[in-house]
Amino acid sequence: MPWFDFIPLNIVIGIILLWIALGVAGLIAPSNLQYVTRALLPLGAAAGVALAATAFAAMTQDAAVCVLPLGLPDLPFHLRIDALSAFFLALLGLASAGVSLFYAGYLRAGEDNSPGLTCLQYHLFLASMAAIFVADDGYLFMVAWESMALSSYFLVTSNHRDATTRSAGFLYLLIAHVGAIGILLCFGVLQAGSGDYTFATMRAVEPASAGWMTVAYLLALFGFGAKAGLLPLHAWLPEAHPAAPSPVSALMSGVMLKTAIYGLLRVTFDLLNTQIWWWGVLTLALGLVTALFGVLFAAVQTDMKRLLAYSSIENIGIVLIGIGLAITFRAFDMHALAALALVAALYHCLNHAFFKCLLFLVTGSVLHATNERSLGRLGGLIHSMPVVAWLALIGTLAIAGLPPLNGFVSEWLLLQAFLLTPGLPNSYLNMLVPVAAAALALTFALSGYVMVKFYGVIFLGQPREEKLKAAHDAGGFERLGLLWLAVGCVLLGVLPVPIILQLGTVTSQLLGASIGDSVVASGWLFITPIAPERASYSPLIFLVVIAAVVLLVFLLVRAVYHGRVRRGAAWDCGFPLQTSRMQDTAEGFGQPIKRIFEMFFRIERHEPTPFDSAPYYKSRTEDRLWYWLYLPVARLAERLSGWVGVLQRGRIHIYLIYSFATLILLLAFAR
Amino acid sequence: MNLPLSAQLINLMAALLLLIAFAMLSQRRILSLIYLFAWQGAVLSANTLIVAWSTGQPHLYYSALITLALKVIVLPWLLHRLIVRLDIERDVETMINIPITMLIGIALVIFAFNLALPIAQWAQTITRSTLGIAIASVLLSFLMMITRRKAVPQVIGFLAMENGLFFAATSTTYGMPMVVELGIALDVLVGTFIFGIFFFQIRETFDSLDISNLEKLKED
Amino acid sequence: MEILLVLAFPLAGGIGLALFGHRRYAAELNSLFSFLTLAAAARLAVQVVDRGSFVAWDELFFVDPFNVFLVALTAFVSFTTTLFSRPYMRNEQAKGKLSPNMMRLYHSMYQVFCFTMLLALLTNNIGILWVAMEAATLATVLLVSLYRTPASLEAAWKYFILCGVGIAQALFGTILVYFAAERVLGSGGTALLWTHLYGVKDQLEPTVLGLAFVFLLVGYGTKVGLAPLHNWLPDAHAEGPTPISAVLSGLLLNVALYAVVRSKALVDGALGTPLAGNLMMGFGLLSVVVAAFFLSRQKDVKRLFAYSSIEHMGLTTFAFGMGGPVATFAAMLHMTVHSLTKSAIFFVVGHAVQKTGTQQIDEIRGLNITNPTIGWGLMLGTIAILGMPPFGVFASEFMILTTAMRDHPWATPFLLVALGVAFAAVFSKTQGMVFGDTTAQRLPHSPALVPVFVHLALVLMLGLYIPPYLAAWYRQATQLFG
Amino acid sequence: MIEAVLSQLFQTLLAVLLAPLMLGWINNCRAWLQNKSAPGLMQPYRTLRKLFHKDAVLAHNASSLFRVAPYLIFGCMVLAASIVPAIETNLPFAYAADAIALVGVFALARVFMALAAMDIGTAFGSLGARREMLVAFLAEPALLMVLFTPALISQSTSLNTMVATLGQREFALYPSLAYAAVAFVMVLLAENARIPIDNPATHLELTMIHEAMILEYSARHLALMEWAAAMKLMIYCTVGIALFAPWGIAAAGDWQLLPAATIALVAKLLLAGGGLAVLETVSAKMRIFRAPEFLGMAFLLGVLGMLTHFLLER
Repeated sequence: MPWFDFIPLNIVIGIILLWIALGVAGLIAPSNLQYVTRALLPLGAAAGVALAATAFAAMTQDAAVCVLPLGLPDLPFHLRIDALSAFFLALLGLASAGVSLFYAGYLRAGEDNSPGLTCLQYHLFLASMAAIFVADDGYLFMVAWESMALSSYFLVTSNHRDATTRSAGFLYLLIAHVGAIGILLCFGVLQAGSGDYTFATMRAVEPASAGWMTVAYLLALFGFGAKAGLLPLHAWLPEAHPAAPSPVSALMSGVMLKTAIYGLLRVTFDLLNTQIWWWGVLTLALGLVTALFGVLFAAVQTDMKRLLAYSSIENIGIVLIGIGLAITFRAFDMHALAALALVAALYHCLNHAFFKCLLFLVTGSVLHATNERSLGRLGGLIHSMPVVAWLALIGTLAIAGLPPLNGFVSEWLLLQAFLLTPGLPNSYLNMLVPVAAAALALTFALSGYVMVKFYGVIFLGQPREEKLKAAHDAGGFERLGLLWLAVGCVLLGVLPVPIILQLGTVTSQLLGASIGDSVVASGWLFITPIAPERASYSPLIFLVVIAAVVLLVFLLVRAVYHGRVRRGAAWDCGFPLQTSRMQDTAEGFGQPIKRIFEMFFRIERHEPTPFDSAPYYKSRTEDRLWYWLYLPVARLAERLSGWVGVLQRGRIHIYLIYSFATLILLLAFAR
Repeated sequence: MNLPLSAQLINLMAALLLLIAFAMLSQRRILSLIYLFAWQGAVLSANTLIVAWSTGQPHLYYSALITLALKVIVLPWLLHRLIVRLDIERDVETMINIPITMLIGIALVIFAFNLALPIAQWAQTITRSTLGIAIASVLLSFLMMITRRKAVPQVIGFLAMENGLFFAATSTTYGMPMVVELGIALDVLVGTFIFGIFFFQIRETFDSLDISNLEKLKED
Repeated sequence: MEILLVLAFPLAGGIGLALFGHRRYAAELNSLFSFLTLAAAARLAVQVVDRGSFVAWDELFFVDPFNVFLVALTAFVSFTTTLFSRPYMRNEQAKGKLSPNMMRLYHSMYQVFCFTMLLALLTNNIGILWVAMEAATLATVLLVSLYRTPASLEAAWKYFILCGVGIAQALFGTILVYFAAERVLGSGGTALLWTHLYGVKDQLEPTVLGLAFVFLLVGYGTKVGLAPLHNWLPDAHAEGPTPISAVLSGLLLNVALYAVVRSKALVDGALGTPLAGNLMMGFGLLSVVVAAFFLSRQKDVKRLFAYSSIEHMGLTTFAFGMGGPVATFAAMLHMTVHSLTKSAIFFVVGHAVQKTGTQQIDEIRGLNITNPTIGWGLMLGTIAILGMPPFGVFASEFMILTTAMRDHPWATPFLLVALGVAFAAVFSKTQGMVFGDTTAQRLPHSPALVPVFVHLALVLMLGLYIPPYLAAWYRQATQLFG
Repeated sequence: MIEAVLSQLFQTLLAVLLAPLMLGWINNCRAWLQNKSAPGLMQPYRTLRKLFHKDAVLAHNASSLFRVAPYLIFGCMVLAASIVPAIETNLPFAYAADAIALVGVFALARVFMALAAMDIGTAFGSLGARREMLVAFLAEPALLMVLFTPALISQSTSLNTMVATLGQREFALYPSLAYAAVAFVMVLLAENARIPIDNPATHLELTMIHEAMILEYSARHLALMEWAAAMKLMIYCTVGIALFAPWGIAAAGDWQLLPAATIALVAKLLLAGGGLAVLETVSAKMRIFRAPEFLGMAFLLGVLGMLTHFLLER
């Protein structure tokens, strides 16, 4: 068998098959919880780790291909592993390992579907994502892509008795399907009439003209954007993520969105040989809008999972900004800078996978402990579930982009890329890009705001409900999963240099350039994208200094003075009748944002007047795009189907007239 | 025009056929429709006979015989018994006004002739010009089916269409092979029986044979 | 020899069941006959794939890869349908909807229907083909009105009249073909035989064949259910007993399309212009679009899937119209997967309807709570029919779409919009039926869902892996239309 | 190398120790300007000592985060202090964190402060936290823009290089820096809870931001918080000096200039403090929802600075 001579690819295939096997194994004893959670899911996690290791190794080796005797007769399954796909495989493996571990502790009997079925759908989801990353022809890619959409759809709707869940699932699958159609068309353009849908051919041939290339790129942007939650195709995201069980939301947000990024990169830099600069500008602009939109809506959410979903939209926007910069630089042959921007984007993908999975899993633990999703009924959980709280703190700081954690690294790299734009030969861009940088900075700052709200309202303060005091901390497997991801966040934050070096292989594959050598120039301790005197950052020193100072100060204070502590009632300016209702709610945190950025939202507010006998406050914040884009399309479809209904009015004479007219017309036409 | 006698006869028959078709199109009363249908059958079998005689093809005699038996005797008799049993002999049905129907019919005839013209020039049978008439009569019976509101006349229109086809078969090509002829004849017979069954079922369900009862299934 | 068996078993079944069709063991008998037919068909298929096409019985029948694959498919689906109809019809009888005589009629007519379809496929004579098609209509029309309800009567009437008229046009087309062929092959039998016609197709008079194709297309197209000739189809599917709906849309449409495709091959040879292909593409596209928009307004579950049949037949017709090896291959694959999937869906729908006692989509809810197998069967079937990977329908649609993108880019937007609309329409309705809370109760006879999952498994396999044997088979068939 | 480390230590300690003094100086100036009698320069030190002596009183539901926060914030400020080249440009730590990282440090400290403020769950605490974060997400991008202008001029984000380029090369006038400077002052006022955004002297519930956050702190924790705040103000001033008046900062290596540099720094700080006091005296505290306009203006000026840089200086 010819495909057994190159190791990594075979291992990847093996792991894909293993995942499928684990899923099917779940059906053997569908209702046996122990069997699923203690055997299958941990095995899946182990497979994830193995996948990550393999892929990490494969990144430095050169691309390998193989052909499986499956698929269409004249288009068998082509598989290929290169630096790009290996990177995303590693991401999948690392994130899924944590999520699977968590799921082993999270899964309960009698909830939604039977454990076995869930196990099947979950592992098929993993397998299809892995298959996407190694697919090397249009057909396999589409098969894997849609299988991913389907399996995740079933996971999303696993609590299908709830009507909102159903509608969310439907919206999700619909948009996914529309996007898939766009991707299919994109491949159709890329194969440029050769009729061969292997990626190898698409690399070789070029669309006829720049116009067709642009069409291909736009189709890809549309198709993959629909999956990534790019504006204005984001509508499914804040619906589907909250509806799904938390580990699934984690995987969807942390990894599935990245498949779209992968696809976009694959098409833009690999299948298309040349890029046009304004593609980059377009992507950059869209990314900015998406990021700002996401973070603003995240700031006004009152449901913790919706909040995280919107924050995912924001992060995807940031990644797209990086890609846009990379395209622009690339189009102007500034390869080193393109590499820098791309590294920033990829690094952010990795980071987002970690901290977003972590936070979604945290919401899962909170959900199981309290049965509450609404921020308005949470609070003070740091006392009842300290482990989760402290791990969640890491995720929160990371996603808020604070040094020395991982979120900051990618932000830092991205801002560096922006600062180095003045080299661009187009004066307009020179003027505009800094403004974009400003908007990006605003996004970062806002995400800090959002995350303080998220963490503070859930874990800090007084419990807003009595029952919260009884909340229990997460179990062993859950903690393990959370820990895995949290450690990942810290390591990625503190030791970025090796990762960046590894990413060099990806950039040199896609752009023929890498920032690796300039990074190693000043040792593993410092990131120096271009040169030490231009910019450098060393999270480790950063961390060490702060830790040292904290320790020193602590000891000094103890030594010189004392460590005495007394407990008393809260001071609060001496106000004695303090209740938990008096703290700021999530609503309250959203209020300034609503007020400052009013034009972004569609707000229905009822505010009490001083004269109300029964005063109440009510406010619904909605997405304008829903009313501007989605509803009109739906209405149009309805109207059309109303029109065709006229064709069938039940009168046989009319039907006969149809046949008659058809006959006459054709006769007239045929002679 | 110096055609052989047979050809002239055939053309005459064709003309008669067309005439009857028009008559049916304008006929309101069911009973007379049935008679007209029988006449059409007679013309048809006569025509077949003439072709058989002039071209000396034995199997056409059989088919003439079948036609006679089926379309002049059996079917009209069946239909007649049917409407007697359902006692609707006297039924008169209202249709969209006849002159317009006629005009449409004439337009159809012109269309059909033009359609057949090139073919007729190309063909070598003595009876080539009849193709146009065949098409015309098919289209006319189609038109008739469209204009009828009641079940029985619609069925008669259907059978008349069958006649037109048969005419085309015999006069343009000297008849289809025997197997096919028999098959077609069988289908027509069975079809008529089934129609009969339907009449009774419809009748007992809706206690009338008005098709306007059959307009419930639709997109609303 | 096998040919005779393939035809003899169903015929015998028809007669036998006409006598014993009301007995207790009738259903088993029915399955038995169908199974024998299947066995014979299988042997025939093997022969053809090994030996290539041949004619038999002084050229009355002929078999080539194209029709033999349809024969095998027909035999298979009609067999599995009998398995499904056993408990289904018994439930109907238990509900008092059917009298023993009706059962007898049903069983006997079912076999006769299979016989006519197989005859239409196997005969070498376009006249016989026509006779068989007409006979198929006659055999099914009484089954459509089996329940004797006003609605079923109306449906049957429309079915009968529209298909009768249509098929009459087909006869005219046949006559015209004969008329043209006679010049070349001389009068008498041979001028109606596919084998001979194909031999001389380039000598036939173009104008005549052009007209002939129009009549044939309108005629058989009515039976394929091409818009705007499709109006009988949803009614007949919705009102007849479900097994009949299954075979109607799973098999009869294929057979009618078979006739159209054969004539296209003939006419293409004679005309040398893409007229036939363009006409078929036009009809196909129109049907796909129209059906897609009809889908989104359906309230009756069987009507819903009837329209989906129209859509898929349109797609197949479009593919055949495009021609070329890939498209034709895809079209045949699509015929296969569609009839497998659609019949499976009708099986499930049948049971669902019996469980809930209604065909109204809004009143069928939460199937996979009361009966997960039915629920998941319907869900998977719908996903498959909507052309989602990894099911086989996607494979054929992928090939069709990609070919269309290469050869007829103008058509792709229509196709894609239609597919998108159809997806939204069908999936939203199915989701509602499968998920959520429910009102279904148990049935006296436990449903037979083996056929469903066998079909779906086959479709799934065809999506991921097309056995070389089958591929070679399709390729041989594709050669015929080179 | 060794002297590098020494000078690093020296500067860090200088910043840490001088911070309260700076605060005292500003308070004095304000008192004079508003002709009140001044508390005396050393008052902040006395306050700190008093606080360190007291027993800490924690609310019953104060979590571990609440107790850790002051130390962390103090640590952040020390780190920040050791990044900014106040008296010489050869700071080893300056390579560990550039201008962007500096903003990051401040953000880290701020987030911890806000979280700690929410921890007790009092009305004022969470109110303060919200307002602080509101001001922050408006001020932070403005600050970044301010820093970008010199970064673009010096083609670097490392503070060392910036100061070296601006202060130690041949003298050049950068109009873009004027915009940046104005913007910077506005950000400084906002970030350090000064008038017109916040009033450090008040405990009037409805207006306070920073004070509301540390209401629940007492004794050593409060001391650390206050000290950190003082350092923050000091660091901001040194950053401003380094960017907009870098003259006299010793170049890398020649550490015999350190005394001179130190004196220069102190002089500049005195000036800055005075100026700050004047600003605070002449302007009035504004409503919280005027803050967005104020900081939006700062942001705008920052961007304008960058644009003028592109327009005039390349």
